[in-house]
Amino acid sequence: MSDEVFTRDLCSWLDANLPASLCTAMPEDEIPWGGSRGRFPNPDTRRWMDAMAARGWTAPTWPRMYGGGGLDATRAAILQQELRRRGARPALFSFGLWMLGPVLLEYGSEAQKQRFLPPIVRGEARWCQGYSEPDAGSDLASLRTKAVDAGDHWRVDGRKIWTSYADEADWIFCLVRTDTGRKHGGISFLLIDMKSPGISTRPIRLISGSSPFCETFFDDVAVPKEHLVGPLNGGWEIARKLLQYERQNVAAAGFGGELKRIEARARQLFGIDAQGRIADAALRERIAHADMYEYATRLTMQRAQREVDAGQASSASSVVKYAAAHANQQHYELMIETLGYEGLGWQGAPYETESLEQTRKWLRSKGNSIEGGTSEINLNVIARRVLGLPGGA
Amino acid sequence: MSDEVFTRDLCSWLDANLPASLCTAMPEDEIPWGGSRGRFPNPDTRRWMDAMAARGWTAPTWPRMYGGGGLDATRAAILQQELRRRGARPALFSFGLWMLGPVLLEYGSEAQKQRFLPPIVRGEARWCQGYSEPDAGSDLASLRTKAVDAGDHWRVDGRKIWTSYADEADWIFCLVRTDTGRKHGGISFLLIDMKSPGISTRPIRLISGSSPFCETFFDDVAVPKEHLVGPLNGGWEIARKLLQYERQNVAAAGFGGELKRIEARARQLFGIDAQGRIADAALRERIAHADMYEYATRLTMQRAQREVDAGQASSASSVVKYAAAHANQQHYELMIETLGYEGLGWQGAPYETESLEQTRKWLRSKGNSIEGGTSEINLNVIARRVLGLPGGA
Amino acid sequence: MNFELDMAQCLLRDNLDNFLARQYRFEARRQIVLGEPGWQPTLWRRFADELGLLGAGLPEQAGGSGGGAIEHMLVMEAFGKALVVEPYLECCVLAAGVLARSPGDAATALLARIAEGSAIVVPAWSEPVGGVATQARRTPDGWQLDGRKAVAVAAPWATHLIVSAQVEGTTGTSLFVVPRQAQGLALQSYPTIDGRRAADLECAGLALTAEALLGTAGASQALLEQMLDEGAAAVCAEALGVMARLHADTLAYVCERRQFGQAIAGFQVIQHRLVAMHLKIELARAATVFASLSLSKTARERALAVSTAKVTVAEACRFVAQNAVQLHGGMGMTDELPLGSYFKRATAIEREFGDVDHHLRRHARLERVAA
Amino acid sequence: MNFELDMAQCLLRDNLDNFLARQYRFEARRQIVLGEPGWQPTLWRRFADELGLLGAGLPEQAGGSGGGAIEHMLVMEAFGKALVVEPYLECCVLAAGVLARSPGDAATALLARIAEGSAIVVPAWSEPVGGVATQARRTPDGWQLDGRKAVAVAAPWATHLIVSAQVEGTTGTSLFVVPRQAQGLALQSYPTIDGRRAADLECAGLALTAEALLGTAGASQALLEQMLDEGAAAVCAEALGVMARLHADTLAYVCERRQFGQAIAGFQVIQHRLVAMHLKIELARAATVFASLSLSKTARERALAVSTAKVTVAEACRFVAQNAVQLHGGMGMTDELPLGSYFKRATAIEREFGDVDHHLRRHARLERVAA
Repeated sequence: MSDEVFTRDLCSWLDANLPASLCTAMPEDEIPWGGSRGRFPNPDTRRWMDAMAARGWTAPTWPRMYGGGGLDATRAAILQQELRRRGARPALFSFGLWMLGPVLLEYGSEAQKQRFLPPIVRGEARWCQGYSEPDAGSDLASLRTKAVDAGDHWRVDGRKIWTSYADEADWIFCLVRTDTGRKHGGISFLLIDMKSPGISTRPIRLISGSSPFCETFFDDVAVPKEHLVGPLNGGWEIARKLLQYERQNVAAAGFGGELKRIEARARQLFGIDAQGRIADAALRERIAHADMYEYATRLTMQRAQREVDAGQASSASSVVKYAAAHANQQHYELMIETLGYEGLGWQGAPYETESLEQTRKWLRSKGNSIEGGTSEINLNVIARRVLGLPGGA
Repeated sequence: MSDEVFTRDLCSWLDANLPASLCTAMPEDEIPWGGSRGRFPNPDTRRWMDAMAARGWTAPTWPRMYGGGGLDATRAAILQQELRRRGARPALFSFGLWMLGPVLLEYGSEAQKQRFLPPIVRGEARWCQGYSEPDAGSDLASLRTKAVDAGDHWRVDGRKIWTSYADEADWIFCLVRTDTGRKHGGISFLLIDMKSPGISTRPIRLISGSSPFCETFFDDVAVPKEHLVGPLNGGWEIARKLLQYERQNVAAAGFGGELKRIEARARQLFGIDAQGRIADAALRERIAHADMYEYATRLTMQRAQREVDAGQASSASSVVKYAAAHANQQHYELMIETLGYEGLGWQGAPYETESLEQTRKWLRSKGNSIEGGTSEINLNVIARRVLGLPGGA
Repeated sequence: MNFELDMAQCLLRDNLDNFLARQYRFEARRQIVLGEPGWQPTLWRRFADELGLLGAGLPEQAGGSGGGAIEHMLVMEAFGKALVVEPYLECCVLAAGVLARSPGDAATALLARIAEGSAIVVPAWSEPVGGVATQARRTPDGWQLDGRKAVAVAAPWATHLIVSAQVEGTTGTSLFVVPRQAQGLALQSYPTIDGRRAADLECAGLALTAEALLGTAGASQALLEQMLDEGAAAVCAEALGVMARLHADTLAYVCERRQFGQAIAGFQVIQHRLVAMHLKIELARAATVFASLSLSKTARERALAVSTAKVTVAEACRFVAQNAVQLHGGMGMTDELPLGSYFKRATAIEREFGDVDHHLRRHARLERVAA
Repeated sequence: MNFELDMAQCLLRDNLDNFLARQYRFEARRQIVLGEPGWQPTLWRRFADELGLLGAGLPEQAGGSGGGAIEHMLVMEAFGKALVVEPYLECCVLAAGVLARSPGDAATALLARIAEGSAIVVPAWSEPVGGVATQARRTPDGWQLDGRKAVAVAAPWATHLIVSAQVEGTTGTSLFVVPRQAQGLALQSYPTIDGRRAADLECAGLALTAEALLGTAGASQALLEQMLDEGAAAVCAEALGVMARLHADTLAYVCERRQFGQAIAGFQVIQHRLVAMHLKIELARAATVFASLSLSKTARERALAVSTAKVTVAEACRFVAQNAVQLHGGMGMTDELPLGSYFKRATAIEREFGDVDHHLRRHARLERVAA
């Protein structure tokens, strides 16, 4: 089958299977997270996920034997392009898809791949990530949640923090300590069923209000031996790969792009001048400035992506996380400024729902320079890896 | 004699002795540096210096036995106030007066005070300071210019840098190494006649053009034993006191205060709006901003001064050097911005002399955050001394 | 600027700090703020009775101690440190300031009730679209007010409101004292981002007696502007307390938090950040003291000093609050520490009584040049 | 944005870098810049003959290699790295760009002379008070120009100038080619802050032939604007070279400079500063490449991309240059290192072809919103 034929078939399949209601902006509560507790307020969301999953196109490049689409890079790009052209919502949001899958494909045993990958592709199993601990944040490798060899199973005890959606997830992939004698060399990568006795979660409230973050507690949790991924005490290498992946992910997610809204509000709040521009010259120029910064950041992202795609090491990619956090925070500072009195509200009338939401997003954006590696740690990393400066902390 | 009588006498003395030509702004080339090579383009400058020196009022609070004015704090303040009221220029500019004098009064022997203080008061001896070395800047205590005991004299070898006006000075006060076995505890404070054989100076050119800075070379220079101030190897304590003094000095000198000029230029360059304000709103607000920052810095200086005057330890004084450097740099950034094309010139027509001077002052201001302790070192010091954080570098 | 606290002022500050340290612990405060009515009326009476606080800045003929701007500054800084939500600012600084400058026995009597803690008077001056669109019409019995006011902080707790309006046939601003229970006055109350309570007001055929008018109709614009400058200076002082706490908490956290085998306070970048926060607080303090001392000068001098303080403080608030969160890492983002509440108050202060742009613009308009 | 250099472009860049590394050492350059004429005409011929550089971005019919914006970008970056003062920007980018878009044999012939290195053509567009006050009057023999031009960089070295003027009876801008030796043209030459040479021009009864006019009278405003955008993009590329050198020198210095018993490169604050410089350079690079690729798009797209680049680059220049000086400590303030000259060039670029305010304002006027 030629690429042309593939494209033609794809188009007619999309015409038949992509519901019109999913070619619109995606509200928060219709994100297709899947999982055993998946919620689909719009039944089309479910239909679309199932249809895509049936073809393996929720994971287009994964091998067909694990439920994936088995597409090469060209066809995956065609698929992307056609979906984008139609403004289709993603069929599935999933940490399993973005993070665990690539790890299993590289480090997992054949049995693990066969067992865990297909439910991810189909959106049946929802995964969360158990990395940070209260005393192991920037210094992740000092983690202490321990897995002790109990003969035919592991016994896990400890506490993870910042486990997004742990209260919704079916499974968790975890870094655990299997050797207390060595720091980086005593960490293993373990898959744990969230239904296991001894696991509990507690949601974390942020300054911006409720959040998907949880604390997750492991109290004498039994985990089958075969759920260890990669070699015993070989978890740190996997973790590093995954963290890198997370950094890019965090950088790209929720980054700017609402300047139009800010401009509209600014016109409303400050009025317009004779040329129809925002009357407040200083604010107008600050918006232009933020726009330029976002744009330059976006161009740098693209450059990094191009270099990564071309198989080169990209020094630009290390810039992206930092710059994107900064751009997003600056963005919401402008937003809150244009909200005026509306930005003082916390809940309820007379405040507009949208204003309240923007205010909370502004507060939430303060976390951008903390999550997925603080900006300070990120600068340390760039100093060492890109500039080759001597290591300190 | 009551303070009232003192004031009355002072006023009639000033009426008789303060030349009218010295109640105007002081051009650079009329600064009364004194010394054996002193230049007085305006003979009134010389007359004024001599008249003030004869009364000891160039050093109002120093004891009369060393040529000073012997005034108490109240009368010194009255003198200051009357001078300021008349807009009188300072009678004498002198590192001897500002820096060495206080050191000698505290640490000098009786013989040293009698020999060195009176010529300072009279403006006969001009002093310069020999502290930094090419490899001892921020880490001053690593200095290597050494003074070796040669029986009846010291033999000094080494190199000092940033010795302002070394090529004009009669004497230099120096930090020298007298013990190579200990770092801070191997430094002594030595007075050296600049006419001694073996001393040479080389002026340093800055990015802003010529400068008063020199490198000063000591090649087997003989220094009499009695020119050591304080105990052998006890120079670091003296140096620290002096550095603290220098920091305050540097902070207060040449700090801002020309915003009126910037505003005038901005009006010229960008025109004015219907209300007579600078037409460029963003620039207008930046000027207001700089003005506020300068003002807050000035208020902090005053507060620090008040606390110091009241004999309290002031945490505000440590802020002053940093903030003043920042304010001054920001000030010249605005200045250069309002110069427009005029700011591109380097020398000669068609550029206005004043524009060229401002351009060079702007370049020179880049040194504000370096000289007298870099801003980075200054922040280290505040971290330790004010916030009590653990020492690193 | 010459400034020394006298003995009474030192006593006031120390007593208040001690009282709040014992009586206004953060966890108790959190519960009160989340519940109803969202403040402690009994504590308010103790402020009056035990500490003589409510009259500290009020004239003696109204039962106050004859203090002024410095007393307000001391109280507000202490309130900032303890994150007190009780309406000293709105009642004892803003409303009391207006009443003290208004002629007539009614004003003096109300002032006395403020000092003794029996009246909570709160101003309502801002409107949804800016300017003063609220209209006052003369009636045979006095006045009738119609219009809307937005974000009157502490209004839900008030016994009286001071409402700005435009009197029919005049161009300037007028101020009216409105009893909370007056017919025709409706409040829509809500919590603000920093855990306070505010209300939007609707006056519809609100009938008032003739004495409700403060001063002369149409002649209160200058009074209102002075009130706003006093408010700005007061929140600047409050910010000093808020920032001191943010800085102290952060300093303590980095000394305790260990990563990579050492307290993170040992990292130079973190040390310099804490120093930068400290520097901004010092500048903010100098500018705030000067603004407080300038409140009794000419309108122009007052405005320049207050705008300088408000901008310096607002920028310090932003920098200090954001870096306090940043240096706390993930913990800084949670709602579990006092930090989050201080952060929100700091960012609210940034905007209250005119944001940076507003004060830069006013300052640029007045065009003072540093002497 | 899709961007890969082709083989010829890589070759051009590498050859030029090698050539400059050998033939344009900093100490020799310093002497040349301080002396007369302040540049190396013989080197210019070698640029043409040995490297084919001068025609790299010119059309083939004029003897060029048919390149364009990318070639200009590569040359300018290399020139920035070596701090070349020779007038590639003024002659081969600005003037050549205008000539290439102008009809007529005279323009093509002059272009060919640029490519072979025998003509140095330099534009003079700015005037002491802004706008175009220089007047062009038709005469029986052609044109007469009267007026003044300010800060025409490289004009002292030019064989021809391209002068903007207003033709009597038209409202738009017109451009004229003026031979350097023309009667009635007087130059006042001087060095600029960054070691280049510029001149103010006075045209007094300057007589030109009819062919001196480029294109149609009054119709060259768009051409001039395109030229200015091309100039802005070119100095952005130059800035990338300048900043790369400032960063590299600073990195080397902090690794070598020892204080407190260690290389100062070990201090975290210094490391983070170097990283911050690097980050700004990366953003500047992305924005500059995009601006170069946008030069052939619509005037609006071009303007948005160029303004974004110029602002991003100018801010990077300021931050990188100032911190390069700061991290060099006292040595950074002396005129003894190449650093000082790079610093000055960086700050000049900040202002050339419109400063940050100018481009922010233009961008805000066009009001693109990031897609």
